[in-house]
Amino acid sequence: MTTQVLNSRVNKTMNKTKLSFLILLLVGLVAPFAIYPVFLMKLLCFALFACAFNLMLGYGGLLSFGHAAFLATGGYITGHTIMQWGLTPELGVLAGTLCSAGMGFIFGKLAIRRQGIYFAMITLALSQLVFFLYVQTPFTGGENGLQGIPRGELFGLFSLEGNLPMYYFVLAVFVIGFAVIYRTIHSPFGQILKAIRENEPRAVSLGYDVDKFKLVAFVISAALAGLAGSTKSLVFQLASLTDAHWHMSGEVILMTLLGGVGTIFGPIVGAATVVTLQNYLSQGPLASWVPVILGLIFVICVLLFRSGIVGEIQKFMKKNFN
Amino acid sequence: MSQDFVLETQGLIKEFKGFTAVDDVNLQVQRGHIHALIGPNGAGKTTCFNLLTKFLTPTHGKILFNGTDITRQSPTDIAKMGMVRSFQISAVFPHLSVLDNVRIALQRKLGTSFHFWKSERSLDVLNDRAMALLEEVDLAKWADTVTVEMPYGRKRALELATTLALEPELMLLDEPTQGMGHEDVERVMALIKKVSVGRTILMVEHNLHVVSSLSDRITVLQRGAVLTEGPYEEVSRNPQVREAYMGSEAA
Amino acid sequence: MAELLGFPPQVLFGQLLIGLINGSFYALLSLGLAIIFGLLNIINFAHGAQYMLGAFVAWLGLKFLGVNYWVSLILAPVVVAAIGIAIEKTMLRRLYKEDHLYGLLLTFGLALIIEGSFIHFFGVSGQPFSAPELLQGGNNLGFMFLPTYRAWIIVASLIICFGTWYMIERTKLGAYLRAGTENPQLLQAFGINVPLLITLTYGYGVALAAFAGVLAAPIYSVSPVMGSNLLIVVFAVVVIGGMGSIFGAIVTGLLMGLIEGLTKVFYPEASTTVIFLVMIIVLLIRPAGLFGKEA
Amino acid sequence: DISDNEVRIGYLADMSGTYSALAGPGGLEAAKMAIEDFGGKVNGKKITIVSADDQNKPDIGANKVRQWIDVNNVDMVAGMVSSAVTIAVNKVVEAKDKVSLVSGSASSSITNQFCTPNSVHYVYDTYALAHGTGEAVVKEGGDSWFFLTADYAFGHAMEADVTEVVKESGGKIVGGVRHPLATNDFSSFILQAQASGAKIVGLANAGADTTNSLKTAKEFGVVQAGQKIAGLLIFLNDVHSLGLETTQGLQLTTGYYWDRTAETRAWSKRYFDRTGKMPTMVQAGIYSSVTHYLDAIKAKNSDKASDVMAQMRETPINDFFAQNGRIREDGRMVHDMYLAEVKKPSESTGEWDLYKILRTIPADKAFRPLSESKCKLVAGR
Amino acid sequence: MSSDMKKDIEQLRIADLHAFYGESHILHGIDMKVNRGELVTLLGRNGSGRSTTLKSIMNMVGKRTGSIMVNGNETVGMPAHQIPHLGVGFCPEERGIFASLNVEENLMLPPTVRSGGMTLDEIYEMFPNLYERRMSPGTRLSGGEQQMLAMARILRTGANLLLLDEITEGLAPVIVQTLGEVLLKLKDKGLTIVLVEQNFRFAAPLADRHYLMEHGSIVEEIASNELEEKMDLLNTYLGV
Ligand SMILES: Nc1ncnc2c1ncn2[C@@H]1O[C@H](COP(=O)(O)OP(=O)(O)OP(=O)(O)O)[C@@H](O)[C@H]1O
Ligand SMILES: Nc1ncnc2c1ncn2[C@@H]1O[C@H](COP(=O)(O)OP(=O)(O)OP(=O)(O)O)[C@@H](O)[C@H]1O
Ligand SMILES: [Mg+2]
Ligand SMILES: [Mg+2]
Repeated sequence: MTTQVLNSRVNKTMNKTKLSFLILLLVGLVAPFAIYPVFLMKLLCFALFACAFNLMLGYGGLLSFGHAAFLATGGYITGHTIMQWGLTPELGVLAGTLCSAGMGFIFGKLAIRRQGIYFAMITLALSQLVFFLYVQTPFTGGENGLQGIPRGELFGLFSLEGNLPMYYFVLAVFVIGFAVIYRTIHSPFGQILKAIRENEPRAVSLGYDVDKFKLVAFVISAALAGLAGSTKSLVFQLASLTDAHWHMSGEVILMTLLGGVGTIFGPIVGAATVVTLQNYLSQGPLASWVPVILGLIFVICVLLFRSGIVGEIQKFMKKNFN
Repeated sequence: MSQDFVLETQGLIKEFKGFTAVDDVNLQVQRGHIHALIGPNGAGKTTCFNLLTKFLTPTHGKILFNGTDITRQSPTDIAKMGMVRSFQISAVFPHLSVLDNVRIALQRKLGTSFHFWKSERSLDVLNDRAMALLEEVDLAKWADTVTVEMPYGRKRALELATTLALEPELMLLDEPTQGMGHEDVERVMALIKKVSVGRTILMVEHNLHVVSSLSDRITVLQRGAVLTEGPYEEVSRNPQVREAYMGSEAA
Repeated sequence: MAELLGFPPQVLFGQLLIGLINGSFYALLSLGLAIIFGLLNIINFAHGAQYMLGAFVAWLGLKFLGVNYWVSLILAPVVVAAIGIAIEKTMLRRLYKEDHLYGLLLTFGLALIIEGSFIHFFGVSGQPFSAPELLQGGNNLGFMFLPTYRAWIIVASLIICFGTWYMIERTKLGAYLRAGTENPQLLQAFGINVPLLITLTYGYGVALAAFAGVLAAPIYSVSPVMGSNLLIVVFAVVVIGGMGSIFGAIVTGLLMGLIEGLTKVFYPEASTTVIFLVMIIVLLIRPAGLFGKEA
Repeated sequence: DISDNEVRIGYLADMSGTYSALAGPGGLEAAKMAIEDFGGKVNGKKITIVSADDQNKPDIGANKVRQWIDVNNVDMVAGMVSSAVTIAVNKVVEAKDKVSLVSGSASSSITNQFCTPNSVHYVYDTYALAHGTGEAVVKEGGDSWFFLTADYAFGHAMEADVTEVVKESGGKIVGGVRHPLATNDFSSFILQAQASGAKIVGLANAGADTTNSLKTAKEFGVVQAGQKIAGLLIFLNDVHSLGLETTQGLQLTTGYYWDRTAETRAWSKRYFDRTGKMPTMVQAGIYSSVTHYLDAIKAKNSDKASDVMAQMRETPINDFFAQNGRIREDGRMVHDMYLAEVKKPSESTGEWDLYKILRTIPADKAFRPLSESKCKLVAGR
Repeated sequence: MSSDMKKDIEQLRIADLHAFYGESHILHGIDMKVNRGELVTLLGRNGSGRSTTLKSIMNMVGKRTGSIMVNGNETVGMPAHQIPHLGVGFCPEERGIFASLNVEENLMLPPTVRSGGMTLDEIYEMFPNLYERRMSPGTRLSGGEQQMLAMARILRTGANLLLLDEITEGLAPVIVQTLGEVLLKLKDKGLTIVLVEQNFRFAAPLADRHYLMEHGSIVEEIASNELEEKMDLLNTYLGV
């Protein structure tokens, strides 16, 4: 895909990346004073989700159509452990993340040997099974979901009930997740991942156990998706089937593509765009047109700027500034 | 006695539904030799080759590498054991720099390939070795180019360099000079000669010029079975071989 | 009367028949998807919407122009195919060189647009559409009451499916299709008008969807969302059959209908999920699907 | 006094999904009517309304309401269809101490285990439907039932309620299937229903699932073959879109029917002129509930939740929608319900002439008695 | 029919041909002319643009400018699928055998563009391997067998201008010899052949003329009788 070229450039632009990330971070720190924190938190959660997904698609070259399962699992486990076992938020989130990682491992074990569309479909199928499981098992509260999950006290000390403290907690989580992804991409492991995507048979003949690498990447991606879900469930104090539905898997693809597959900031931008749109269109006259508008964005994005917002910007920069 | 045979096959058979592509082949590749596999089209060379490199699994028969049975092992495993294949179509990582290509190959021995928490700078220790390898195939000055941008012959050279990076005991080359202009053919021949020192090489090749000037020993396949075996002079004199494969060309 | 797994055999038999009927819808739809994927290398996410369009064109035709069912059965597919061709010529065309993820996303976008606008204008609640006189009523087969219309569905769809299959696997045109699937540029270099071939193929695939839509109109309510639920199931069918395998798509379609039918008896809760379970199992055993060729 | 000198109402409902016809845009229209009829002002303070589509997703609904309250200072939320959304929203509303008037949701758990002091369940619930329809049907000899149940909490609740009723009134359950939400083909289930030999096929599902069940039942000649269908959650719009041919003879329980009295006809006529459709019980209920809320504010000259809720509880509801309706401490608004039967095409005189009211189910019979309540607010619990 | 009578009929004329793959400009103004019944070769290093030249004639490149006359018809701006019907047969360097078609279907695929093509029997006679495996899927053939198939395929169509790219690639010497003989036969039948070859030893005796390519332009035209004195030139360009 067009992204390969971009990635090969990532190394050179590493410092640029660091800089822009610092800027983003500053924005993130002051944002809640200008914008409704809960909205920002939602945005951050989805941004993290999209980044996790992008690790798989953009850098692992594998399109997963089942990431919703991880998002939901994170949420349910966090909700359950906090409500039933009275865990503190950070532990609840940890639990959610670990479970998603575990599920990621199972998904990976089953799917990783398949390529392209088959990989996508197996992951989709598995996530459908998970969805079914969550509809059937009582602990998820069926279509009512887990209601009124307490945000609780961080480390049993600082209350997260207020929107501001909660926001900074979410921000911190996001930064950690993002850092993990960034490091993964720029690590010895990331190198091999790149090589595999470039030319898999060759990687094999060089003695690399390709499947293991993909699996690890998948588990990391799943874990981070779970992290996003766990955090989300704390923010909204609710874990519901919406997150497990395949539409969610579709949505994260949209976000990533819109922002720019295989670009480090793309998913964030994409998530921001989509979440904002949904939020502001869903009330007022255009409400019933939301799907149509999203559809239009899809079409335009695919036809006109295929490498996504960030991707196109990078291209533009490349053309005009070096 | 099978000591000085790096690679050995015993009664190797490969059948594709109702059709025997490789028929009871007993191949013995001597350590340090450049061993060529030739034969008419459809004789079963590539199939044979794919069996040896585990891209196909034999219907019957055994494959021994240094005396150990590797018939059931995975491509990854045998690569680790020091038996490395180089591809017919040039096998490089097109969008990585030439240096990175070699580094990927070297990286494995570092044992940090799964460390997703380490910085990739931790790989810079490999650069010297990588450059050395590039020197060996005189690609040093290309080190920073993105691989796609290199001409065909160079890519083959790079591929060889990456293969060497694994310090293979046995190299398997499938038509190494295929689709090359004469210049490149000469260069690659020189390369093969150079790297064959202290190594064993098994190659499939149609270019008689290459075969005659490189190989110590030749196995001729026909219809999946071994027709004859021996040094070039001997083989090329064999009337059957001429009739089935060389035609009047060899002389 | 001997019981089979706790069910009188005739009940099971009825269920299997019903399964077959639903299966023939899957077959029609997955056939269209498979053809489109084969030649255009595009995963047509708009397929569900186009199925819905078929039903709606028939419904609108009846409501406003008094076009009867039999005419719609031909007309609706043609109309929808025309729309499809327009889409292909204006949009899909630009994507063939790209990763097929993009085709998927474009068609997904189109599906959202089409369904969204229809919801806006017609709402989601189903529109009534009655079967033609000729096919109303039904007859009692002893083990079950079979509405004539359901019988007609099986007949119609099987004819279309196997007709299509024959066309592709056994005729010269089919050979062109298969060749074009692999290497359109070269086929072009042999003097075959590939762009036209592609356009028509997409049109045909879409027409199949629309045809299924018209068939469905009298038994499922005609509603803008009628396709979206069906879509991923049909995908699963195509994948189980083996991407691009025509025969696979048809047979698997019917097969999944049966399996789903049985599930509806023994574990109804799972009836919409079972297909995915099957898919996982199949892909683990046969990585390229039941009838797909290993890469 | 009235917070930031404005009464702000948020209308939350499924605006485009399966349930959009029973509340949706029509409900919003009804709410607006209520405000207009109130003169757009209460004690000189402007009344404004915002609306949103919850897509039947609890997280979207809850999040929207949270934002309404945090950012737009919304005082009251009306509408609300999907029970899941309602329960989630009520949690938020309670936490933020605002008011919610639930008109669209069915689940009786809203005023039972999930009850809150800040919400009113206004129009109907599963208990009422189950008892209304269930009892009537069994009385008329429909004593063996087979259920088509939507496989989620609402469906299960419905089935459970009806089962209880049927057993109490001496009937028995011979079987049932639990079908996934939004199943596209019901023929298999109908076949099982026929094979079961039950006299009554009870539909414990909603929206598209119900209409599809009915279509298929018609197609397979369920009724001709001598079985009867009991639609447990069927709204005027469903019957209207399915047509009498398919639905005739269906018995159902409703909280409102436009053609019942002069008042209902008068109001419904006005609604019809605005929307081109006759109101469902939910849409009528929305008008009634909003009006009742505004009256309470007017009386107390305050939009503080506790004041308003108290006032609303004290004053009985007497309008075109309900006679002597009253709001119990568990938030349940109890009023008369009606057992209706869908007319035969021959009996119908117009597009919207769909029901004949068989009898009235008095308020005290219609809803779950407090004695059985699990609600934390009910005295003695 | 004596071939010198047709010699001066112009089968192919290329003037100032530029070809592009997306951004990259590959051919820089090619001029060449082939008469009916002639066999000319394009020689050059890897990447010198020989295949691209053939592909441009078939309109298989990204973009092309200049003029390409086939049998007196301008083909620049002509859609790709019409060009073959002017009597052009193309055998691509990557063979392009169709996996989903069996050997025979592969053979029968290209529509006949003129009368007088070889019959199936004649082809099978020429390539017995193909007959043996005629029912097996095209790509199941060995490298060489596929090469034969690719060649045979266009002989059926009756095209009278053949563009052959590296047809001896991966063929056993014996087959190469037979192929040489085939080409001569075809030449005698009055077919025009443009041959891209690495294997100079193979091409030299067959060709009437050679075009020498370098970096996407023609640097030298050599008639077969001048080969001797231009040998050193070839050496510098090809290292023969
Ligand atoms: N997957 C397969 N299925 C069926 N037959 C096959 C398959 N692969 C190869 N064959 C047949 O086996 C025979 C040997 O094939 P192979 O590719 O090994 O020949 P080869 O010696 O490499 O010939 P060449 O020099 O032309 O490449 C051929 O006749 C070919 O048709
Ligand atoms: N599809 C393509 N996209 C971009 N560049 C291409 C493409 N195909 C070929 N090229 C470039 O065009 C140039 C000429 O390629 P061409 O295949 O014509 O060379 P050639 O003379 O046929 O050599 P050989 O076929 O022996 O490799 C090369 O530099 C090659 O990299
Ligand atoms: Mg071979
Ligand atoms: Mg070439």
